[in-house]
Amino acid sequence: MITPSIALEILVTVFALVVAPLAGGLLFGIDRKLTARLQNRIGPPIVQPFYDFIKLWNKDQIFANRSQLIYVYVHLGAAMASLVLLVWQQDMLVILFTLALGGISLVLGGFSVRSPYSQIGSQRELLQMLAYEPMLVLAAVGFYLVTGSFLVAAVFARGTPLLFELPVIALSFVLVLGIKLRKSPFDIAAAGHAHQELVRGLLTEYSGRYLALIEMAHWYELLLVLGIISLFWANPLVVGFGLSLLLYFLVILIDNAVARLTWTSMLKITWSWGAGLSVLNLAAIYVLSYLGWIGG
Amino acid sequence: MTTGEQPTSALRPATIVPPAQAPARIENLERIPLADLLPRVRAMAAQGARLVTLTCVDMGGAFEVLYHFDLDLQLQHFSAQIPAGDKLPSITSEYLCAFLVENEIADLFGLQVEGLPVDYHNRLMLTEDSSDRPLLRER
Amino acid sequence: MLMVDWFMATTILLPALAGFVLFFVGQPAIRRLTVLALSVILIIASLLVLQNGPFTYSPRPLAGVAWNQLLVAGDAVLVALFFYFGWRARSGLIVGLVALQAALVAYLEFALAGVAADNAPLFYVDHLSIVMALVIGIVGSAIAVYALHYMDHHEQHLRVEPSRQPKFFFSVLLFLGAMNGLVFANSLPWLFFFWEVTTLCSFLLIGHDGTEEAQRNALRALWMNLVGGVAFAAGMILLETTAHTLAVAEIAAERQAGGALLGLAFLVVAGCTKAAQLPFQSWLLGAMVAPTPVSALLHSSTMVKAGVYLIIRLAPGFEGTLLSPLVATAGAYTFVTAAALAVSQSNAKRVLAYSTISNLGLIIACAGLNSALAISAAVLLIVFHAVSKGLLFLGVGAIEQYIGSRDIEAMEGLLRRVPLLTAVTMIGILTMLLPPFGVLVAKWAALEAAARVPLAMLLLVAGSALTVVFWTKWMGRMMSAAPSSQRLHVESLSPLFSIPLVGLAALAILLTAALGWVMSGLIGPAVSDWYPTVGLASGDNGLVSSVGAFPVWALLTVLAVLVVVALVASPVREKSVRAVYACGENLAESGDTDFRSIGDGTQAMSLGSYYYVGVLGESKINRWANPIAIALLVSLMGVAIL
Amino acid sequence: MNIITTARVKSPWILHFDTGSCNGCDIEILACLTPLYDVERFGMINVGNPKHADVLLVTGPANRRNARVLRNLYEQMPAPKVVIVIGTCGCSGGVFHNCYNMLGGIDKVIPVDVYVPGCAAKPEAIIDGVVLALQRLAERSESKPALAEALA
Amino acid sequence: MPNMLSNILGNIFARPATRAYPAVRRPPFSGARGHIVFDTKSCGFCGACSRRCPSAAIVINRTDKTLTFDPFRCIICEACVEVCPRKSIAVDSQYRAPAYVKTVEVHTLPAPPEEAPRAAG
Amino acid sequence: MSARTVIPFGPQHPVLPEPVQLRLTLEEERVVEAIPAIGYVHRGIEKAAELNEWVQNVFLVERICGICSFLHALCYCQGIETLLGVEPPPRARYLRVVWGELHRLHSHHLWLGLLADSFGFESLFMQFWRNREMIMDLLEMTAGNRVIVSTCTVGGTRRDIAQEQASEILRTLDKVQNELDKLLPVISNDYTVRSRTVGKGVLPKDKAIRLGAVGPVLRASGVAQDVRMIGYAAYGELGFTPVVEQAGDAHARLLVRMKETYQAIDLIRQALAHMPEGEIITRVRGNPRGRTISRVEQPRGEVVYYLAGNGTRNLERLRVRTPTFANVPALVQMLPGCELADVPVLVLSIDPCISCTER
Ligand code: NFV
Ligand code: SF4
Ligand code: SF4
Ligand code: SF4
Repeated sequence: MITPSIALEILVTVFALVVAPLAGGLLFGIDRKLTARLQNRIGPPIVQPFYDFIKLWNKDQIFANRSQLIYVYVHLGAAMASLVLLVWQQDMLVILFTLALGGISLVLGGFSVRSPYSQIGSQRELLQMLAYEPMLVLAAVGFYLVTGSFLVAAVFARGTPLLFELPVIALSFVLVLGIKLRKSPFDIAAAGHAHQELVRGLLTEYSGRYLALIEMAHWYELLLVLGIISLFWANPLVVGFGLSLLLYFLVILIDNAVARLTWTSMLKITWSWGAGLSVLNLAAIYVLSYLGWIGG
Repeated sequence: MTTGEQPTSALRPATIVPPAQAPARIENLERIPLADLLPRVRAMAAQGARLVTLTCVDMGGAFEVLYHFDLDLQLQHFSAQIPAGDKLPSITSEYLCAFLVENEIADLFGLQVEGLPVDYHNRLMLTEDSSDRPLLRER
Repeated sequence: MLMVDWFMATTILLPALAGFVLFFVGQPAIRRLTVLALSVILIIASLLVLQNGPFTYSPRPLAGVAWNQLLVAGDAVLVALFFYFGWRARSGLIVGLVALQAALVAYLEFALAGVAADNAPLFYVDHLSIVMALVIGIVGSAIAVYALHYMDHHEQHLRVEPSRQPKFFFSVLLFLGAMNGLVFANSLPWLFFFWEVTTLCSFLLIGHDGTEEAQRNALRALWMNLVGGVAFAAGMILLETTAHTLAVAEIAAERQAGGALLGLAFLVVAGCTKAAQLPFQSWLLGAMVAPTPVSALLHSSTMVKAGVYLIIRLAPGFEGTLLSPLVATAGAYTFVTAAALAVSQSNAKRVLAYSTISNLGLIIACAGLNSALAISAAVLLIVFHAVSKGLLFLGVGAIEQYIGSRDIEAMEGLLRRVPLLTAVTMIGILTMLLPPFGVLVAKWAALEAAARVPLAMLLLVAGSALTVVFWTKWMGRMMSAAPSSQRLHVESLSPLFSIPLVGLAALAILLTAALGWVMSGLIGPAVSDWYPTVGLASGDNGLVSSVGAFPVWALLTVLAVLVVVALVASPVREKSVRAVYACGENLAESGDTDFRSIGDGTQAMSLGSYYYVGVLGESKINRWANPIAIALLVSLMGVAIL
Repeated sequence: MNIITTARVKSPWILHFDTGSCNGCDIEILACLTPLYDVERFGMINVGNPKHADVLLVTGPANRRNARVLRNLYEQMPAPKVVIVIGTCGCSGGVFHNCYNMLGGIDKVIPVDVYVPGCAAKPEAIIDGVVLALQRLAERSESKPALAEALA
Repeated sequence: MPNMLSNILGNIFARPATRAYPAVRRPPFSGARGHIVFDTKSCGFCGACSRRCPSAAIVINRTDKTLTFDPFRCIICEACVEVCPRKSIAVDSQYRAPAYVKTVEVHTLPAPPEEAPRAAG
Repeated sequence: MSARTVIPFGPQHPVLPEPVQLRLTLEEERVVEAIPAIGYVHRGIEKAAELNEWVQNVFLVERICGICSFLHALCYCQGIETLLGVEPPPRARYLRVVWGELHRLHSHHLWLGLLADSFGFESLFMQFWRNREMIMDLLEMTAGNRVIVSTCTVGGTRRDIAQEQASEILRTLDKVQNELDKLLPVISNDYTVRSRTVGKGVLPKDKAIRLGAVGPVLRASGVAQDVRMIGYAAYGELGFTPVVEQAGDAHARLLVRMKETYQAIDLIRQALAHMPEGEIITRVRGNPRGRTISRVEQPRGEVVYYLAGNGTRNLERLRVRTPTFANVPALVQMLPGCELADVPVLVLSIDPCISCTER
């Protein structure tokens, strides 16, 4: 039986699945334009990512072996699924797990070809996951501490924005976003620009259609992370969107103002400044709610 | 298509200089027997000289190998002669950096070098279908 | 209706008896038949008890001799054996520990008359016991069957003459019986007896190959487990003197305090030794010298679970005390540290060992978190970990017999060489690693349960991240393959290998698909026996907790669809396959990864995996990890006294 | 132009390879990527990986050892692809016509679509060359048989 | 980071440095070495240019009075310009346009130059 | 311990502007051995120089490298001038300094950008290359070509710099210096730049000399050696002190080149200020005889030409030892022990020019 509420749910889901890549692609287009302007040049048109996508989709399909390709689909599928879960206001941890599923899948894809650059890229991608996963889970715990539930729905049910209680955790998303978007200083596994020791890291052995699919997964992931950031100001959600865009532009700015660091620095910085400060934020909430100053 | 003006260069020189009478020569060049090579090189190393490079010249039937050193921008050269077919002793024990130029000499002149730490087996610069020993004079 | 007498006899005595028979009858055919038959019987029995549900049981005296007197005799035999082993090895430590343990037990049995005084049933089979019985029956049987083929090959390879398999299967079957006894026992002294029998079996099996290293490691396992035995005995004395009962069900039924709480702390420490928690991890790593079925059966899926089983059993007894968060922290600590240590290992069995220790830590952490949700997570983990880890050990053992190495580095590109074995091993890893498989569901529940215990939660977060690293890079290693459009050539396996392997692999996936039933039929009742709620219930799309929801089926469906789409959408054409990028210096058009290098020579590309030994190596971590672990255990005791 | 052709023309990802040039043309290619010429305006980026590239920019007069590398890279590029030779020496050997280790022009090694003469070729000339190559790409893309051939 | 930030933020508000080529074309510098042009009317086919040319881009046939010039070999070094006794060679500041095929210029007396396709290679 | 990784780094690799291979042996990400395989750009110019007439060779040696081409021509011409016994007119010597330093300026800009790119600092790369275009315009304005200016010839220069051109140069240099001032703090102080370069690829002074390092690599290790000190062209009259740094690491090499851009600007200003009026070329007759060594300080260090003539139109032997050829051994010694991520930084830190190296 399709009840109106299920119909609405389906509608929203389809909408999200269609709009997210469009918005994600556009945001990447804006990123490229903005980056160009920061570098004192004109840059590509904002719709450039879509040209790239269509072109890649229509290239001759070449690959090294078949298992390599399965992981691309799982990567994309997981990114889409996690976004759907977010739209359905599901469990934060499950959303992150699903995102991790996609991440692991991409890593496995890199490993599945006996190619130095893709394998080293995969090893480094694992380190990147090691760097950002804890911050994400801590954010989920933060949501829980404030709302009493891991469900995203609980965030919306709450009147006051989470940002007030979780300012540091919100800020830690600059690091998460930077790593996820493969931006300097942490673009160590597969730099957005090819001039890296790893060529394109774990993407080296992918081409054409598969590269396009990975790119699309990237768009979904961008939207997902921006969506999570928006939760810090869920009512009204537009403010949250604004917040997420703010962080997005901050990440682009940082990308252009720093060199790439190495994986050791990345782990040091993310675990100390990212996870460490997030923990302090959580600790503050413990104390405050213990003192009865905030409800939790 | 726009047609540019004539270049602004001054192509017509004013003074004409006659060619020099005596052939130019290299200063501080010392001919040494091959047996003295390593001791002399060692002595240069002990003085803290920098090895500039080696130059090999095909003299027809024999090679002249020049060793160029630099000490505070002063050049010092040794010249050793080696009959074709003989092996040139490597100086990499004193100057590791010579491995590159020694391999190159082996490659381009076919002069075998003895004691190379990394031997490219005549494939430093050249490859299968390159011409063989290209820097030999045509006789 | 279950015939309880027969049931107990088949599950506890029959395996032991069969073991004795095999000890004396050397014919391989009889061995095979016995083991196969016993496996079927054990599986059926465990399914029957599942259908039957909980019961209590106290056996009638055997030919006029009270069972309690038999117990004393049994304990005496064990002490004698341990003493003999210690004396033979000239190990003062072992002799001393045996003496201490004997004294404690004697004090308990004779001075306190702790055994006789109890009128509580000897056996108390509740839902948790049933879960354990299923694990022992199904996973244990699969491993025993696998061992039949494995040991033949093993002895051929080592040129063992005459066969020592009678001894081997004696220990294995004896162990299965003891394990069942252990999970059914209500009386702590009885539980202790079975506990010590498993120690004995473990000792015998670790030393089975008779090499010097095997002997040494067996002795290490023995003394460490004896430390646990001493703690166990001391705990019993404390409980007897303060709580005046040694019946598990009674101890767990109310919150303990004072000396009884200290007694529980001692039992928790005993559990930690059996579960090889830090700082006792070294015996389990040493145990990896044993033939792989031993590692699978004793040292990952069942025996070490006895330790966590005991703690979960007793957890309601210390719910709400300070002991709870400390146990949680200690468990979480082992979880993260062992995961970190696993990253630096290239020996596959050691990775599995550390991962086992790590997961046991997680289970103990859950027991410490001590809420319905946490206990659900713990029991879920027991089940799923047993299946996946058993599978992994069997896979690695079989791989080792194929390629002659258990080094992960040597497993590069294994998927092409032995696809079936690699595939089942990869299923083992995937079910340990990826959502929405059971292990991950349990982790999710554990994290949600831990969110209120700050330190434990932090450790769990870090540990989960590290876990991803070592599994993924191992799996990557096995898949890493040079370009090729050739179809995989599946190797042929003995059915004694393929049935347990494929069976467990299927089970690992099916159990996740059937998670709703697993939760409501198995785990829920085991939790609600002791806690007011279940913690986790099955909802529309998956499992629902009080603070979250995990849409298991939705995700499982998505995953299945994706794999199918990928397979359908990517046809491999010969000409689509290209060599890997080698900076333009590929030698072959495809097929291998050699490249041209120095002097136009051919250079084989070689790719090593990462182990971060400089940061995460054993020598680096143990230096600080063991002292911290000891401090944690000491504080466990301390807080119980407070 | 249909949408696929448009996308192809608007997203030429380049691979630059030097088979023995003097660097002169290479730095001019690099200059094209930098703010003053900024070919990213046309969607061009330097991907540095043959598997991702659509346009191969070659400089230099085909060194003997490097010829095999060039061939390998060309093969690793998925169709449709175009090859542009930048600089006189890549067109014909140029000033290196009598060097023993040179094959002459790039067209002795792989098929070439566009020749950009100049020593060094100016950035503007390089852009012109790319435009020319993209025209050819568009023609091929629009005509099905030609594309099928290119893809085969 | 702060040091670079001031640079890039400055750029955001500045006009891009990009020259909008090909929409806007800068006139070549005077004296730019674009390409070589021949004035065959004055040429004496003496061959001086051909002998001096470092890349052998000019071939003179004194008997049929042809000058064959290969623009895809010429490195625009101006050596021929300097050496020509009759000033028959000049440099144009516009660079030579790219092409799909390589052609050579054949100059004869008195016919105007024609472009002929080259044999491959 | 894990298995070692042996991989090709090059010949084609996005961080390598030119084809060259390093066969890297890694333990995880640590480099344990790096052996170069070259010969991807070897053309055979030394032989071609024997086949060509010596007058034509100016155009050939210029194309040993498009980045440092003027200075190759200069070194060649100075050598031939010695063989012929010719002195170029004073103005030509000053003009040579101007073009030479313009080359150093654009070459260093180019390199500073590439180094920034090697550690993933894209926007810094873009800024240096944007600024470099001002210098390229100066070259095109004065010489008629952006790359390969072809202004040096035996006996003098082929073009002059007119007064208005000179003032345009000065105006542009002010702008260039202004832009450099903005980027200097990034180079010397930025946390990320420092963390990628400080302490990386340390080359102690004695090792630098023993390995035959030259140019900025040598000077960054504390050796005050610069061929310009011997005073060829007009350097003797301009007064010259080399830029030296002590640390010997990648950052020191970065600083040396950064400071040399300022030095180059200063030298051009001086040369334009003191340039005498007069002829720019001395006509020469006859053919070179005998042999000589000619040295010039290239952007990357000392280039050495050995020239031998026998009185005919063809040289007997021309040997070119370029600075990168001399710096490669130092690089090979620097790499072991570094991280894979440092490989591009260290490789670029010697400012490798393969086309020079292989000729
Ligand atoms: N000679 C010369 Fe060089 C070199 N190496 C100079 O700076 O660049 Ni192409
Ligand atoms: S065409 Fe000229 S500038 Fe370009 S690479 Fe060849 S020689 Fe160098
Ligand atoms: S040098 Fe001048 S006159 Fe002589 S052939 Fe050449 S163009 Fe004609
Ligand atoms: S400009 Fe130079 S290359 Fe061109 S034809 Fe004249 S001499 Fe030859």
